[in-house]
Formats: sequence, C-alpha cells, structure tokens
Amino acid sequence: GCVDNSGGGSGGSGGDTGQKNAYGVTKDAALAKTLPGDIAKAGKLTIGIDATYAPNEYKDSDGKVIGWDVDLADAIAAKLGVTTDYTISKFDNIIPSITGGRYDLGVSSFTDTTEREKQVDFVNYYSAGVLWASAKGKNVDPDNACGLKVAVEAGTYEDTEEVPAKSKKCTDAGKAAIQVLKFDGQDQATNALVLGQVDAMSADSPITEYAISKQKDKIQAAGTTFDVAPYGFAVDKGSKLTDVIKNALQALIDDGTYTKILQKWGVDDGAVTAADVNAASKQ
Amino acid sequence: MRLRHPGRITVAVILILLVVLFVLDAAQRTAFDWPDVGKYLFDQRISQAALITLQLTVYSMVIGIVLGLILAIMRLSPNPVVKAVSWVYLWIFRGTPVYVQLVFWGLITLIYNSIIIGIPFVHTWDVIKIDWVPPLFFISVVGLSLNEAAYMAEIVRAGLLSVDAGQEEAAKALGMSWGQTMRRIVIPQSMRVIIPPTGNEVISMLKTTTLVAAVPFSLDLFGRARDISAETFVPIPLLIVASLWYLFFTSILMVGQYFLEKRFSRGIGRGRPAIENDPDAPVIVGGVGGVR
Amino acid sequence: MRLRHPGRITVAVILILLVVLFVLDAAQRTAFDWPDVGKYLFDQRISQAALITLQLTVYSMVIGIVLGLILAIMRLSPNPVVKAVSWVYLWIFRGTPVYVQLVFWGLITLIYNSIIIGIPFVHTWDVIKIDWVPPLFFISVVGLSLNEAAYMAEIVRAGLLSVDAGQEEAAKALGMSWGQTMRRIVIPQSMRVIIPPTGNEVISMLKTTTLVAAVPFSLDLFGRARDISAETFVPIPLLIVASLWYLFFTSILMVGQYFLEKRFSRGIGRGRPAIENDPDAPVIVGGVGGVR
Amino acid sequence: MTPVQRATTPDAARPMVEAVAVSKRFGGNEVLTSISLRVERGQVMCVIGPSGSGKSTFLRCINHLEVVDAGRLYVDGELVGYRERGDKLYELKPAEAARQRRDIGMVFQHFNLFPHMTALENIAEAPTTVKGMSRRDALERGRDLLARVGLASHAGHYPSQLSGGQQQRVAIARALAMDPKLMLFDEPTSALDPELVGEVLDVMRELADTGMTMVVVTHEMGFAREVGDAMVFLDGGVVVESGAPRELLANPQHERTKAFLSKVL
Amino acid sequence: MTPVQRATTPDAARPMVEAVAVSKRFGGNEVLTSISLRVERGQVMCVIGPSGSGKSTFLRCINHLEVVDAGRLYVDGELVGYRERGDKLYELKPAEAARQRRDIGMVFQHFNLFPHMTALENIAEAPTTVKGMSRRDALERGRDLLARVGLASHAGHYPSQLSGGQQQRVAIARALAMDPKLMLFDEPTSALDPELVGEVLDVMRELADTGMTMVVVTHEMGFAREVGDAMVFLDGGVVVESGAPRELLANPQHERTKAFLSKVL
Ligand SMILES: Nc1ncnc2c1ncn2[C@@H]1O[C@H](COP(=O)(O)OP(=O)(O)OP(=O)(O)O)[C@@H](O)[C@H]1O
Ligand SMILES: Nc1ncnc2c1ncn2[C@@H]1O[C@H](COP(=O)(O)OP(=O)(O)OP(=O)(O)O)[C@@H](O)[C@H]1O
Ligand SMILES: [Mg+2]
Ligand SMILES: [Mg+2]
Repeated sequence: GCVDNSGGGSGGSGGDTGQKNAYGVTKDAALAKTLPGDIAKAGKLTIGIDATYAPNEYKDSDGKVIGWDVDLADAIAAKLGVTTDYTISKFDNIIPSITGGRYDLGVSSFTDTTEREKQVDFVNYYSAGVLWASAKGKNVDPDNACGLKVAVEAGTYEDTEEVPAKSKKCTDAGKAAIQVLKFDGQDQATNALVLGQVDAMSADSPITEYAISKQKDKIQAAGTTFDVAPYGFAVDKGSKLTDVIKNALQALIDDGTYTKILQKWGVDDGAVTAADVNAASKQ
Repeated sequence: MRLRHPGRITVAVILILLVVLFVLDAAQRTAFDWPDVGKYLFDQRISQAALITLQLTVYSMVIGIVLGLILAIMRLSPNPVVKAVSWVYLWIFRGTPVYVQLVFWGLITLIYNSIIIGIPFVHTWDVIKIDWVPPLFFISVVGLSLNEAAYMAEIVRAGLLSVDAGQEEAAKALGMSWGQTMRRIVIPQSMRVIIPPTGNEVISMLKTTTLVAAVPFSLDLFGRARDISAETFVPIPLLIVASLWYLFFTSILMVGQYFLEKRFSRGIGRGRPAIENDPDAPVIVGGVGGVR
Repeated sequence: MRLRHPGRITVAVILILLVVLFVLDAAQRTAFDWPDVGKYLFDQRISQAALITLQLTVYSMVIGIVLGLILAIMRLSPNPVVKAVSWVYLWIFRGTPVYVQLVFWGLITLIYNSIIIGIPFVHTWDVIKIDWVPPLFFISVVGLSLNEAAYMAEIVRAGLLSVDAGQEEAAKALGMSWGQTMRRIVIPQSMRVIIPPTGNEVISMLKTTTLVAAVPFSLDLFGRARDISAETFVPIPLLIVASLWYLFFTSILMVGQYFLEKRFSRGIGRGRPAIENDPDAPVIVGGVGGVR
Repeated sequence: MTPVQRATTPDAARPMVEAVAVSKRFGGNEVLTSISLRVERGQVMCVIGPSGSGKSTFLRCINHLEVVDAGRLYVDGELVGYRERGDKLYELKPAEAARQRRDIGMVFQHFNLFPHMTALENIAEAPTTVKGMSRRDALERGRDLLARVGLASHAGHYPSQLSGGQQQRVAIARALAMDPKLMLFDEPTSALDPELVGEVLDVMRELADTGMTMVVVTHEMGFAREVGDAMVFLDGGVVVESGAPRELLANPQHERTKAFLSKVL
Repeated sequence: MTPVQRATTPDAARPMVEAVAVSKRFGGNEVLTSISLRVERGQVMCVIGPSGSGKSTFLRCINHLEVVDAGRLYVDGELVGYRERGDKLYELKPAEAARQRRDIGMVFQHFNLFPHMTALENIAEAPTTVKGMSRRDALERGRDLLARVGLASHAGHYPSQLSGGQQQRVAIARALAMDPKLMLFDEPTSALDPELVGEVLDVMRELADTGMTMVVVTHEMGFAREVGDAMVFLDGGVVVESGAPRELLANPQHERTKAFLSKVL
C-alpha cells in the first residue's frame, strides 16, 4: 500500500470476505468472480487520485484520503471483495498512468468527455455540472466574465475546455480575454477566491457548493450550474474491468448504498439512476 | 611495443553496451512516444513559451544584479543599521526556499490590498484600496529577482572586497568622491571576480524559472508543456521536449560561461609588486581591452 | 572632540522607522493572521513534517555525495568512455531544472512498467511486468539525490584535483594501490576543499526538498503546510509557519557552515616549500587532529 | 583642551602644514602622541623613523585619510577634516573632505595605480571626473606630465606592463595632474628594486627644484641630505628630534635617533 | 626491435639496475633516447645533467611511474612494468606494478610527505597498508628509522612543523620503511636552504655505507665525488659520458660535459 508515503493512504475498506464496509456493503460472490484474474489475485484495486478536490476527494487533517468519491470506490471494492489502494497523483497524470498500466482505476471526479474517451473508458456514476463562485456580494456572470480573473485547477475540464471557450467568445467579440490562473490543486484555486486573489473560480458543482457551504461569509455562487456532464471512473480502454465496475456500481445503486453515500455528503443532487459507460459519446 | 589496456577496454565495452541497450530500449518504449517529441519540439506554442522563459531569466537577472549591488554596498556600509537591514534581507531570502517565496508573492496582493493610514493599533484615518493587480509575469519577475538579489549580493560583495584597498585609497587621495571611486575604480576591477559566478547564476536562474508555477504563472516553457499535455494526455513526451529546450539553453550558456571563465582567469605575468607577493590577490586583466 | 556622523544617523533613523512601520503594519494586517501562525507553528503535524523534510535532506545528501564521489572519480578516469558517460550525466542533470526532473521521476513508473527481454526492434521473447510501485518518498529521494550527485561530482572533483600530484606519486612509489592511495592519502586531504561547499549544498538541499511537490510527495514541511491550508483556507499563516521552520533549519546549518569554513580555511604558517611558493595551493590543516 | 588661536598671517608667510598636538589612536593603541610640527611653503620635509613609528599614519592624517582624534592639523591655513563652529568640531561631509584632498597629492609605497587604465588614463582620470576638465585637455595635460617624468613613450601601457620605477613615476605624474599645493610621499622607493630607485628620486628631486612643498617619508638618507630642508625623526608616535637633515644625520642628539641611524646608514 | 637476451647470472653478480636502449617520449618530444646503463649491487650511481635533460624521467621509469616506450629496463633481473609473453610485452596490471614498486624506495625533490600525518605516521603508513604489518610493529620500526635519521624526538610533528631538511630526512626514513633493495633520489637537496643540505647528505652517506644500492640525481658534486661509485652525465636524453665520479669530474672528455661542469662547479 502507499499509506506510508503518499500522504493519502488507503481508504482501506471493502476488505476481507464477510467484513462489512462502513456503509454495510458485503461481498457479492457472483460479481467478484467476474473480476479480471490479476486483480482478483492481487486482492486490491490500484487507484490513482488527486486528493485536492473537496468534498469529492481530499485529505483530512491527518492526511488521510477521504471524500464521497472515495466512499463510493471503497463500496465498489467491498462489493467485489477487494481492497482499495490509493496513490496520490497530479490530476493531469492520472489518465496517462491508467493507459500506462499503473493504475486499475482513476477516481478523481473525471468529467466524461469525448476527448478523454479516446484515452480511457468511463463508468459514469454521477451527473455534475460546472458552477462558478465569486466573492460574497460581488456578482459575476460566467457568460460575461471578459477581462476577469478566474481560478481553476490545472488540467481539469474547466481549465482545458470550459473557461478557454468562454474566453475565446470574449476575444472573438473584441473584448478582453479571461485571465485564467491555473493552480496545481483545487485547494489553491479555492483559496485564491476566498482570499480575493481572483474574481471568480470555476469548478465542478459539488466542489463549488461544498466550498460555498464552508465559506458562506466569503463566497457565493455565481450563476447556476451549467454544462451538466457525467462523472466517470476511468478505466483502461477496452479493459474487462469496465463492466465489472459498472455492475458493481449498479448493484450499489440498487441496494441503496449509493444514495446513502451521496446523501451523507450532501451531493445527491447529481445522483444517477443507472450506471452507464462512456455516456459522453452516446449523447 | 604498444601499450595494451585490457582492463580498460573491457570496462569501456561494457559501458558502451549498457548505454546502447538503454538507448535502444528507450527508443522502443511507447511511453516516451518519440514521434510526439518530434512533433512538439518545434511547436510554435513551445518556442513562444521558450521566449517567455528567456524573458523571465533576463529580467529577473538584471533586476537581481542591480538589487544585489545595492545590498552588497549596504553590507559594506559603515552604518550598522544599513548593514543590519541588508543582513536580515539576505538571511530571510537565502534561508527560505524560493518555491515558498514564489507562492508567497503569488499571494502578496491578498496581503497588501490596501494602504492603511493611521497609527498602528491606535487609530486608522483612512484605508486606501489598491486596485492595481500586477500581472503574473510581473509577480514572477519580482519573486525571482528578489531571491536572486540575495545571492548576487554575496557575489558582488566578494568582488568588491577582492579589489585592493590601496585602489580606493588612491582614488580618495585624488579627491574622488565615494561614488566616483566605486563607479570608476572599484566596480570595473571587481568585475573579474563577479562575472564568472554571475554566469553560473544565469544558468541557475534559467532553471529556476520553472518554479513560477507556484505563482501560478503558466506561460513559461514548463508551464506551457504541462498545459499541452493536460489536453493531449501525453505528459512524458512534452516533459522531454521541455527538457531538451532547457538543455539547449543551458548548454549555450555553459559554453559562454566556459569562455568567460577562461577570459577572466587569464592574467598578465608582471603585476605590481604588491600583487606579485600575493598571487591570491586579483590578477588584473590588462593589455588591450582590459576590463573596462 | 568626538566624531559626529549626522548623515549616517539620519539614514539609520529613517531605515529603523521604515522597518518599524513595516513590522507594525504587518502585525495589523489580518491576512497574516498571526494568531494562526502561533497556533500552527508547533502543531504536531507540522513538526512531524519537518522531520520528514530533514530525512529527505539527509538521505538525498548522503546518496548524492556517494554518487558524486563515483562520478567525480569517473570524470578523472583515464578511460575515455567512462569519462564520457560521467560527462553526459553531469550535462543532463545540471542542464535541466530539478523541478522538471522530479516531475519526470514521478512518472518513471509509467515508462518502466515492464522489463522487455528481446532484441530491440526485432524480436521480443518476454515482457515481465514490474508490479512494485516505489513509495513517493523513495522516488523523491532518488530524484533529489541523482540531481545532487551531479553537483557534488564537481565539488569532489575540484577537491581531488586540489591535492598536489606529488602526493599521489609518493603513495604510488611506496607501492600503495590506487584504492589505498585514494582512501588514505588523496581523499583525506581533499576534504579541506570539499567540505565547505558541501555545507552549502546541504543548505540548498533542505530548501530544494520543497520541490518534491512535483513528484507529488506531500508529507514534507511545505506539502503538509499546504494540505492543512487546503482545509482551513488560511494559506498565508501556514506559509509563514513553513518559512519559519525552513529559516530555523537553514540558520542552524549556516552557523555550522560558518564554523566549518573557519576551521577549514585555517592553516599552519609553515608549509612545504612547494606549497610556500604557491599560496593558492591547499593549505593543509595540521596540528593535533588534522583532517583525518 | 582649548582651541589653539590661529595667527592671521599673510599668505606667503603662512606655513603649508601645521600640526598642533595631533594624536591618533587605533583602538587602545596610541599611534601618534601629540605631534606638533610645521612645514613651510616650498620646503621639503623628510620624515624618518623605525617601522611602526607612525610615519604613514601621520601622512594619512594630513590627507584626512585618517581622522585625527585630538589636536588640530592645518594645511595652508585650513583645518583638515573638520569644521570649527564655536567651540565644537564637526567632521566634514565626505564631499567637503574630498575637496580638501584635491589640493594634496599623495604617492604611495605600492604606487596603487589603477590597473585597468593605461598610464595616460591613470593620469587623466581625476582631472576629468573630479575637476570636470574636458577629456581632451586632460589627456593633453597627461601627456605633458608623462613627458616630465620621462615616460612620454609609455602613455598606452598598462601598469602591469611597466617596471616598478616606471609605475611610481606614473603615480607621481598622476598626483601632479591635480595641481596640488602639497605633495606627500610615503616611502616611494621602498618597494622598488635597487636599480630602479634612482629614476624615481630624480623625478622627486626635479619636483623639489620647482618649489613644490613636499613631505617625504623615506629611508633614502642620501636624498634627504641633498634635497631635504627639514627632517623629523619619529619613534613610538612622538617627534623625538628634528632639524636640518645634514645636521640631524651627522649629529643626532638623542639616543634613539643614534640607535636608529646606526642601523640604517 | 628484437628482445634482448638476458644472461642467467647468479644472484650476486646480477646488476641491480640494467637499462637496455630505453627510450621515452612525451607526445612528439623524445625525452630519453636509447639509454643503456648498469648499476651494480651496492653501488651508488650519480646522475648529473642540465635541467630538462631527462634525469627525473629516467628515475621515474626505473620505478615505473612512467611507462617506457622502447627498450627494456630490469631491476634485480626483473623486467620493469611489463610482462614478456612470447615476443610480446604486456603492461602489468596496476596491482603487479605496485608490487614491483614496493622494493624500490624513492625520495623526491619536494619530499611529498603526507601533510595530514605526523612524521611517524608517514613512515608507518605504507608498511601497514601495503605490507599488512601490524600497526604496533610498524610504529616501532618507524621510531627506529626516525632515530636513524636523527629525528627521534620529532615523531609527533606534522610535516608543516618541520624544516625542509627534517622533512627530507623523514622522507628517506619513509622510503626505508619498506625495506627497499634500491633507493632512488631525485635532487633530494635542491629544494633546501643551503644550511640544511648537509644534514640530508649525511643521512644519505650513512645509507651508502650500509651497502644500499642508490641512484642519485644531484648537483652536489662534493657528495658525488666522495660517495659515488659511478656517474653518468645526461644531456638531451642521451648518456653523453660515464665513469668514476672523480675522473669524470676532473677530466671530462666531452665538450658538453666540460661546458656543463664549468657552470656548476
Ligand atoms: N588601520 C589601522 N588599524 C589599526 N592599527 C593600525 C592601522 N594602521 C596602522 N596601525 C598601527 O599603527 C602603528 C603605526 O603604523 P604606521 O603604518 O603609521 O607605521 P610606519 O611608521 O608607517 O611603519 P612602516 O615603516 O612599517 O610603514 C603600527 O603599530 C600599526 O600596526
Ligand atoms: N609528464 C610530462 N609530460 C610532458 N613532458 C614532460 C613530462 N615530464 C617531463 N617532461 C619533459 O621532459 C623533459 C625532461 O624532463 P625531466 O623532468 O626528466 O628533466 P630533468 O633532467 O629532471 O630536469 P630538472 O633538472 O629541471 O629536474 C623536459 O623537457 C620536460 O618538459
Ligand atoms: Mg608606513
Ligand atoms: Mg628533475
């Protein structure tokens, strides 16, 4: 495991047969059998994660990786009778690490895009949008943010597609471009907004909502959620694991654990009713 | 009767084999993605970013040198307060990591977002909000150059101290002011000692510009390479592309540095008696086109 | 009849006033959040992270010194292939930013995830998957020490070259092997030249450990400070806390460095005639308890 | 101590250098103890004494390169390094001290030529930067002075390309370029190989013949006897004996003087 | 060239050093040209010659500190630095070369004492590291040798605390500690102040009296005349003349020898 070194450490649930997960998930023998041989043999899922995206995945004060993404992945592992082994990574390096065979799974709030689907398969488990936030009392319109400073996390959908597209609209209309500040982690981007270093930040809706809930007196939502798109667990292209994860997730949705987790973290707005694969290209 | 070095040849052959194996293996590894390396090496976005890296380097060095000179002179001042201020500056800027400093400069606008006019802790008459938000490039240059100044100060100081005290005295005795003495006599002579390590600092600065990611400024070579790889999911080839550019620049600088050092370590045999007795003292480059 | 320095006093007073104003102003700025600084300064998480930073420094330096010694000896080898390999190593590791190198080491497992047994481009017999994922701490130490080795190599090389060639010759003439000559004669004498810059390298390494964020390893002082601030949304006080710890460590090292340099620049007046003619040559620390 | 009353003497009668009870200490070490002496206009005053007796320090005080601790030093009637206001002395500002130094030429034991400038540039430097003379005039003047010290053909040489004697002659020319009213020489020949001493003394002798007031610290007793108008023997920071060089050298009165002269002659 | 046939002589009659047409070049510069000479057991052979004539180089070849380019060099019947196999010569491995050097003591012009070790440690170093002698025995032996060169009381001194003559005597003791069968001296007194030369020559004279075979590069003709059994005059890398020192010094046959001797005597 990477408990000793990665600053994250294993969520370490799921676990041995018969043991109950924190949400009471137990191993489903039939599903477990469908696991690819090497994973079943290793008894664990190697997961790449960028734990700077509260509340989806982040670190608690002891440096342990937590979040609802983590709980969900742990539950899936428990269903399959294996443990989880989280490795902290930079967000931009997770997908290359999956295609490079380093991680079985990427659990890091990946927005399923057709661009990314060229690299990996996604098991869609949530429906999130993009939500901007601005300083309290300062109204920012995401669709008319020309010339403003916007914080994003480097390598995210917001960084590579959403904000650049908005900025391009500005420049096409002869207005000033949006100044994008790319931070290494979402935590820094959020800090930048809280402290007033930027006019706004753009992040996935659960993240923005969580940040607002924590810093009610400093920041507020700017506009509403848009660009709703599915989240997906990233799996290597064409891997057998894709369907296994999808089925396990479906089982969790069916037995209500899924909802329990989302409700516990207060993000059940974007819950899906059925697990899907590569939803982006299907639209 | 020729020399034979069987042992030497064995070692050489093994080493060459290892290197060849490594290269062949690397050529085969898909992760290196050599076609992509070729594709991005001369990508316009990369070469523009390389230009920005050079700009960062040049601006930061120039400001760093000027500030370093001021700090060095302050350090040599007879005024203990001036000396102490300079000392504290060096202590803080040499004692903390430049990466942390750059993060700090990135946040500086948060700290100093207003000018408070008043008596601290007693009364505030007015608070003037500072609206100007400096561009990230500007902040990066400030961060890099303030750090560099601390290092340049020590280099300049060593250079100034290397000039024989008799020189300053002679200039003083001729009625030259302190400023004239510095400008015309001491600084030109100290260049011999200052320039070689300054060359090293330039090379080091070029590499340190990668850290502006902490500001976060991301239009430099490394930042741009990272941006591209975030879109294309091929981090390794872009890392290689950035490395090759850095290697290219530093190699040029190292060659320049080599010639500079050669030039500045050259002296003319016969010096003043005072110097002849003390080969440790600076040997002055004389002859046509000395250090002027 | 006492000296009066009205100008000097004016400057001093103005500077002191400015410093006091700056400090008072800083004390008042809410962004600095001094109570938080106090709260986190001795937080156990921070002090543990400081320990990890020290571990990173020590391990990386030790490995860097050993590798540097090997590289230095390779550079001085008469075998041109060995020499070239060492040269290329130094060129690459000194020519690229350590930050980029650390990013690269962070991705190394992506590149070398299998051992290919076969003839490159022709036939592959077998591919053995490497399952071992090295801990990030391990990768950080590897990245830092491989970089450090390139710098230590030059320091060690300068040290070895500073030992008079006559020493090696005398040892050889007594029938000592090359290894014995190095171990007993050359290396002990070169320490005088090697140790002071090595002290500098330790200080520099301590600060460079902040860059393991590129790996990304985040249990070091700076990484931990950042993680805490991610939760609490107070980056500036934590930045100050981290800076104070770095300043504390580097100050201790600088004091140590000062005494080391003093000790190693001390020589005994009368040397051998060969040395007496050449004050530039190393002055050997003799007397009781020389460099052994 | 009470301030010394200055006699208002006519210009020509006023001494060029007047030291009144000058003392100087470095830390706890008193290097000059209540030195009083006069150098008249046009006189050549030779200062002799063993090593460490304070000869250099005294010269440096005249030029305000060192600050006097007690007593008063006047050059051409002007208090050196201080401004008297009421009963108190205030140290001159650096710019004022620099102005005073312009009128006093100084030649050092180790020449201290500027190694990054040619002989001619060395000479032209101060007139241009300090006096604001045009570069052309300064260079022309420099060439004249080089010719005067017999080095017309060495104008373009750097100090490292000149012999010690040649360097010292350039140093004298450099001091003369500022048109000083007083020249100080601090053992100008003691760093020279014996065969080069003569050429420098010749230049100094010619300079004395033109009527220049000179204070010369030297061990060249032949020169002192021939050229010197007055001589003081310094030991342990006090003036042990003074008088005309011929007399002092031939008939030293004091034991210490005798002991010293028996060694150097 | 064809390999020289070695006569199988009994031990005692075998020369200690035999050079057969030894040549050595540095780059394009031929420093030794076909040198042939013999040093018999117990003999003291003096080598003289102008600077740059190749004296040091020849000594260094005997000790395999330099590699001979052509010709053969034998010490005590053993080919130096090479192994002969069939018609070909192979350079010795470093370890074998080191073994050969053990038996040949060498004293350098600049002493080359190890500055970080005391006099005694300098002497005990090689016996312990190279011969594996116990430290105690080596130190005891070292003390004996120090006494023999008259420095018993200086055992704990570092080289920087010794005079040049004392350092050179320690260097001789250091070489003797390896029990060499041949001693090479390269101008052992030329870096010494004149008053220190005698003490070193005395030690060498005593050494010669014990029957040690010695090759001495020197300009001390008095020593050579008194102690030397044979002498060669080297010039431009060739042996110009050889013979008994008294004769060679008194009646040089060759013009170049005469010219050289007229300068140094
Ligand atoms: N800057 C200084 N700081 C402390 N002591 C000094 C300084 N300059 C000179 N001294 C001391 O003052 C004393 C007189 O020095 P000074 O150079 O005037 O002697 P001198 O007569 O010129 O001797 P010499 O013939 O060796 O030049 C000496 O003891 C010297 O050590
Ligand atoms: N390592 C070397 N590389 C190149 N040339 C060398 C080397 N060692 C010696 N030489 C040259 O070989 C020649 C003979 O040198 P050597 O030291 O043997 O002379 P020497 O007779 O000992 O002179 P001296 O009396 O000055 O010691 C000289 O011209 C010298 O420059
Ligand atoms: Mg003096
Ligand atoms: Mg020689």
